[in-house]
Amino acid sequence: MTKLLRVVSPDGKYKEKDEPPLSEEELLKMYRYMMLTRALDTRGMALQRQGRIGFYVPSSGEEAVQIGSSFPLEPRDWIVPAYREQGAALLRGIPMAGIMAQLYGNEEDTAKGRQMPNHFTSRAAHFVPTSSPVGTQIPIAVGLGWAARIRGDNVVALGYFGDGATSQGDFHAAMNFAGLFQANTVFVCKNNQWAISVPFGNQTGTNEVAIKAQAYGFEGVRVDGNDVLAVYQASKEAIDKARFGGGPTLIEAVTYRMGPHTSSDDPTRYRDEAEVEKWRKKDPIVRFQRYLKEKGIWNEEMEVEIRQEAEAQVEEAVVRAEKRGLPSPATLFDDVYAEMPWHIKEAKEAFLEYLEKS
Amino acid sequence: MTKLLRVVSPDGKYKEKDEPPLSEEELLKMYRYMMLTRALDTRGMALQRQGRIGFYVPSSGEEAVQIGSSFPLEPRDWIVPAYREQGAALLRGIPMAGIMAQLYGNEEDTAKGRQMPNHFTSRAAHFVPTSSPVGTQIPIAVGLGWAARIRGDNVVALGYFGDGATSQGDFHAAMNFAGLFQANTVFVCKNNQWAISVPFGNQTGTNEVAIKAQAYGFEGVRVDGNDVLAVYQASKEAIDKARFGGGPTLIEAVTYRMGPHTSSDDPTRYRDEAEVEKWRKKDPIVRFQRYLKEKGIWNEEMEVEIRQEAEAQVEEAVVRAEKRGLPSPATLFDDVYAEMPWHIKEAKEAFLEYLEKS
Amino acid sequence: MPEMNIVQAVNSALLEEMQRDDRVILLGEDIGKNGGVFRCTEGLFEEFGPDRVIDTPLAESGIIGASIGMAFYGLRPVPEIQFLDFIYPAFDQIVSEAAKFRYRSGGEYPCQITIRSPYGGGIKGGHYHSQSTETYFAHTPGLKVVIPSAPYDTKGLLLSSIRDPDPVLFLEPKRIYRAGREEVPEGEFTIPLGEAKVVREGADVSIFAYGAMISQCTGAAEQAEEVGISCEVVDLRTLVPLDIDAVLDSVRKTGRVVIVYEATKFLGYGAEIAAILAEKAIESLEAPILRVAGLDTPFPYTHENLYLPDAGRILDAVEKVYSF
Amino acid sequence: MPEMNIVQAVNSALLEEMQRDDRVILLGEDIGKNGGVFRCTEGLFEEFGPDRVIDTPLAESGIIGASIGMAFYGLRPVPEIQFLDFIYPAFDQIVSEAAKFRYRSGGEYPCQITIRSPYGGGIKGGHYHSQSTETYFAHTPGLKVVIPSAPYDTKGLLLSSIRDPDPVLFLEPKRIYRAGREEVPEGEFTIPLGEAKVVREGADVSIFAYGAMISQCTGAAEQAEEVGISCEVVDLRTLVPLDIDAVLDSVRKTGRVVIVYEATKFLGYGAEIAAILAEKAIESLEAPILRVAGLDTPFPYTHENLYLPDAGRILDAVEKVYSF
Ligand SMILES: Cc1ncc(C[n+]2csc(CCOP(=O)(O)OP(=O)(O)O)c2C)c(N)n1
Ligand SMILES: Cc1ncc(C[n+]2csc(CCOP(=O)(O)OP(=O)(O)O)c2C)c(N)n1
Ligand SMILES: [Mg+2]
Ligand SMILES: [Mg+2]
Repeated sequence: MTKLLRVVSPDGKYKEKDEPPLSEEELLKMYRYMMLTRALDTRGMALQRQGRIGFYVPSSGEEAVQIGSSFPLEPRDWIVPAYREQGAALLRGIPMAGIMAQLYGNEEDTAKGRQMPNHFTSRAAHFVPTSSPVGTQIPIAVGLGWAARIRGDNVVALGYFGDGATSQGDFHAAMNFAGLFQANTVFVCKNNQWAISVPFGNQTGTNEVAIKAQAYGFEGVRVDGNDVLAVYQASKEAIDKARFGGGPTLIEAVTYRMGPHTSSDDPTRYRDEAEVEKWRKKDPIVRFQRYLKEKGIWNEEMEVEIRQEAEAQVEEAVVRAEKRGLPSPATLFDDVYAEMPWHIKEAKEAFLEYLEKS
Repeated sequence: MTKLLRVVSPDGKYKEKDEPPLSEEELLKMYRYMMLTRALDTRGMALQRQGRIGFYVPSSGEEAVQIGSSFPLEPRDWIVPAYREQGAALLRGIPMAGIMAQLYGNEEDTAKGRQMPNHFTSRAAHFVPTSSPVGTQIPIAVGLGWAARIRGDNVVALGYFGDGATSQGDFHAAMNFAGLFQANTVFVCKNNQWAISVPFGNQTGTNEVAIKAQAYGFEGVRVDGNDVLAVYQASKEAIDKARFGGGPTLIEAVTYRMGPHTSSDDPTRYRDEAEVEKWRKKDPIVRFQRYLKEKGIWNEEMEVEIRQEAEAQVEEAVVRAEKRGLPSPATLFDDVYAEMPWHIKEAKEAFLEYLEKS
Repeated sequence: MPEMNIVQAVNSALLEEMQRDDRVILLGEDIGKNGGVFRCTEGLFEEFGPDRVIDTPLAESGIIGASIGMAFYGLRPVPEIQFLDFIYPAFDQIVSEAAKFRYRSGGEYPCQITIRSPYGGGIKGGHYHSQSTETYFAHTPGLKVVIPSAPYDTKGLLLSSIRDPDPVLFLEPKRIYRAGREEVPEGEFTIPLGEAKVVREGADVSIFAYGAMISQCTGAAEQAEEVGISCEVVDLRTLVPLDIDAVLDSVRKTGRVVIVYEATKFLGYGAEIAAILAEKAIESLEAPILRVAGLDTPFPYTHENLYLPDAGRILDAVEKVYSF
Repeated sequence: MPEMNIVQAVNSALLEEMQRDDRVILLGEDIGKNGGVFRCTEGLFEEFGPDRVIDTPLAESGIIGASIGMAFYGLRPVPEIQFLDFIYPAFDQIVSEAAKFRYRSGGEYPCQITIRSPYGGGIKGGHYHSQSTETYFAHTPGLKVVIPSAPYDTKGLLLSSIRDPDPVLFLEPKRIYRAGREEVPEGEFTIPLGEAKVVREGADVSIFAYGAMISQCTGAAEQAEEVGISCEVVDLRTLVPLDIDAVLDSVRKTGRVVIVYEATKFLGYGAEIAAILAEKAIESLEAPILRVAGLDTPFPYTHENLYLPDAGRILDAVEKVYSF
């Protein structure tokens, strides 16, 4: 079994020599983003339950993985996400209003209401459009990192995927290309123990993901995914390595999907509450809070302030999103091609005429 | 690097304790089939060069892998081949006349002239229809072995593929299913160092195939693919293991594609004659011959007899194939479905009418 | 006779066939303990255990590839693809392998598998939980394609599909999975593949459709009736092989045709119907053939109702061909 | 102007575009040292080195997936799929990803890649070195599909494809790779996508086709001329977007239509042409629309000549629509 890297123990204890060189400000930024992600997820699920948005994919429990792994990235780097990366999207600079517009699929959504909630995209944030098919994003992350290498740029692509995704052929093709061509790509597998109802133990014949890197000739590391500093540390090393020509790394972040797979899922059908309870005690936010407290840079007052600010930010975005209308029906026909071909033009005209009439 | 298993050294020397328990008869049967395969390949290439058949895929250099790995199989077992497995097809019981009918695509071809040469198939021989797409056969081999396991049968499926095929997503999906469900499947990777013009070193970031099994939680073994006894030994162990519920094994047989990729290929464009020369000295047939001689069960006379018999068998099949006509055009429309639907029926009638008219 | 919705009809067909024939085996993602994300396999894991109702890893090519091997071994696999949108990792296995084995073996290797998959729009699933890409499969010789539009047909057609000696893609219109119930027989009962069904007779305009579009078509037909246009609605039920007689009979009667499908219009299944009519029935045609279909864009989220054909758009087309 | 065959025209387009634009990069199986199995990339590896002419591992989804990422980074990848028959491991990357990025990003992520692939029958390649499955791609919104039929067009269309901001599938009819030479300009020269070409004018029957079928059609047209039937042969050149004006103009003139394609007839590309005509030109039609196409079976080996449309079968159809 590949060694599990950990910096902060569940009770918040740590050894100074293990700590990554992060300033107080940086640590608090991490904490704020973890709290913000949690606030978004809590509200997102509620909005869905209230029927105000159609669907939601919570990332609760996986905040440390998202924030820890994307924290070392620079603006010129790229993120190639799966559908459970809202924390990384926020940290990357997609504004909360943009996130909310996407969830509502309203006229302010830069993607014009074309995808389900949680399928974020932003060119400015170098956040590649999220896709639903599991695994297809992984070769794309390789292409970005490989292109950087070919062009001689110190730019990195970070690709996220789940434990379930490791079973897909595209994972294999991607890892093999990356290893052979030494792409500037870092693979972050969020092993949250479940692929919908399938436990990791029924996903593959190995009991870890990291070992799979051996099949491609590069390093696989395993890290406690509920320890944001451990994730940060491993990711920072892998990102630096990739940036300066050292090739890819596979990071397995061992974590847990605390909520349902999506708002459509009922996990009580297939997993024990006891297991969830066990992991709830390992909540990555609580762990980090304990660490910050231990270091003396956390107090109750601050906690209230951070929480309130996070909630306010989400609330403001909700209010704004609910004021916005839907994208105009005419936008349905845009962006299939750079220029609209006749058959789409003709359909658009007929369609708008029909809408007017009816 | 996974240890390379070997029984017979290049000069034919061996240690008695390493020898598999094979009778003299069995050893000579192996030798005969290796010679027969070589005779077929030599003639097959010649037939193509003479324009008598359209295409050929030689397996020269890979006789030991084919014969050694399929020798331990029982009739109820299955072979799921790639397109370079004529030796295994012969040993499995596809008659030389059937092989030749397939190469000619004539009326005696059980597949009615529907596939390119070297795409053999036989239900009786449990030899699954060969396909051209690289890698698709591997999950099918898993399905057969898995079905056997589910039904509680001591039946094994043996799947062949090349080094190039290990890069495909289907290889990964197959290996992962096999490892998880402990399918009665044995994977034989014929690592002949080349995938058309791509050397194994440019195929993946590892310098061997066997290690890839670790990503799926089962054993990978490396064997000298030009040593038929080593291949036999490793295959026998793996087949027995799979047969009795021990799960899959990945066998990497290290060998060499002595000829061109196919009759359409010109290897001088991409590989040095010196490399070929080096491997020609490791010819698996010569090695086995030396061993048999060493054991005292080979002599020149026998060699001549075996060679002549092999050549005669091939010759007879050629003569027969050339006497046969083409499949009737009407057969073009059969076997798309069990029952012919109207649109095929209609097309068939129109077509036959047109043929008559013209 | 019990009343069932489509989900229950699927479940009932699977249950009974698995009881009848122990070679029938299910495999797919989340079909076991979870009972399938749409609950089509609910209770079957408990009934038949993990060797016959198999939760697989997340790899569609593994699911279909293994199913092919199982079929050769003598089992009758009924793999589920969670959404049709996710079938593409298995596309090679389906179009290059499953579809071609019988042919390329000269008939020695039939490939009896039935791939079940929910498909189509109407559940606010956006790009990847909504598409209708039956064209890819209907254009592939060797595959049969079946799409029911109601619970009764679902059960009868699914049983026929599982017993059919050829590979069948059985597409379930997820939007109407629970839309309504009707009486569905228990026990032995099949509906032959390749037979369309006239769900509403009419004299003026023929509407050809399948799946979730049928109810939109009958809705439009009712509205058309009010303005004095009599529509015949034909549910094709099997896309391959097509019931050509049902199509031609109707067109000979009406002379006017509207074809309805959710898929992208360009080269959608209706293109073939129109092409066949342009070849075989041109003399019967009294008006242009109109197709009411999905837009030639990827599937949207917010405005999926505008993307999908509905009774209004269908009626519009009916009026156009009628008044031509 | 030098004379070139199609292989040389492809090579020349790639060479010049790579010289002109250092973002253009090739990747695929056996395209480097070996120069491609059909020699289309001959000499380019030597010219541009292993960072711009990349021999990849044997994984089409890696090739296309990586190309997409490269395009986002700002490169202009021109991946080669060795035979169209082997594109399916990459099908998901093409139809679910490449085709949909522009749309799903609201225009922020165009996906400028040109996938080259030899396709079609006529080289005795059997099942898997012969198929024409352009339908799968032409039915997928977001993709453009281009098929040249001669060296001059090949170069001009390939240059336009590489520069086109959308993903293009550029299919090369391998059967006529070396069938004949014609003068092809060196240096700057493009042919716009979306424009068909009337390769032979005629008054009685319109024949629509593309790729290797063009020469069969002109052959049939010549024979038809001898029996007094004047055929117009329209080379579509771009399948998506279709040049609708060229199609309608011709049909309005002739009133009789034969559509020719190598693919399986059922839902082949010609079905859409027929369907469009049944919608837009029914009043111009004076005869049934006939399609001369590949058979509705997998592609055979021995009898591929019988499977593929040829001048004889085309002439037969021309005579039928003419004498209707
Ligand atoms: C190719 C494909 N198959 C099936 C699905 C349906 N599906 C959506 S998410 C999911 C499980 C993914 O598990 P994992 O990769 O572990 O990610 P997680 O959801 O745990 O973050 C499945 C089966 C899909 N989206 N894509
Ligand atoms: C999916 C697919 N891609 C490409 C090809 C073209 N092709 C045929 S054989 C081959 C190389 C195969 O190499 P390997 O797996 O090592 O087998 P070998 O030919 O050496 O026996 C390639 C690229 C193919 N047949 N299928
Ligand atoms: Mg997971
Ligand atoms: Mg090889």
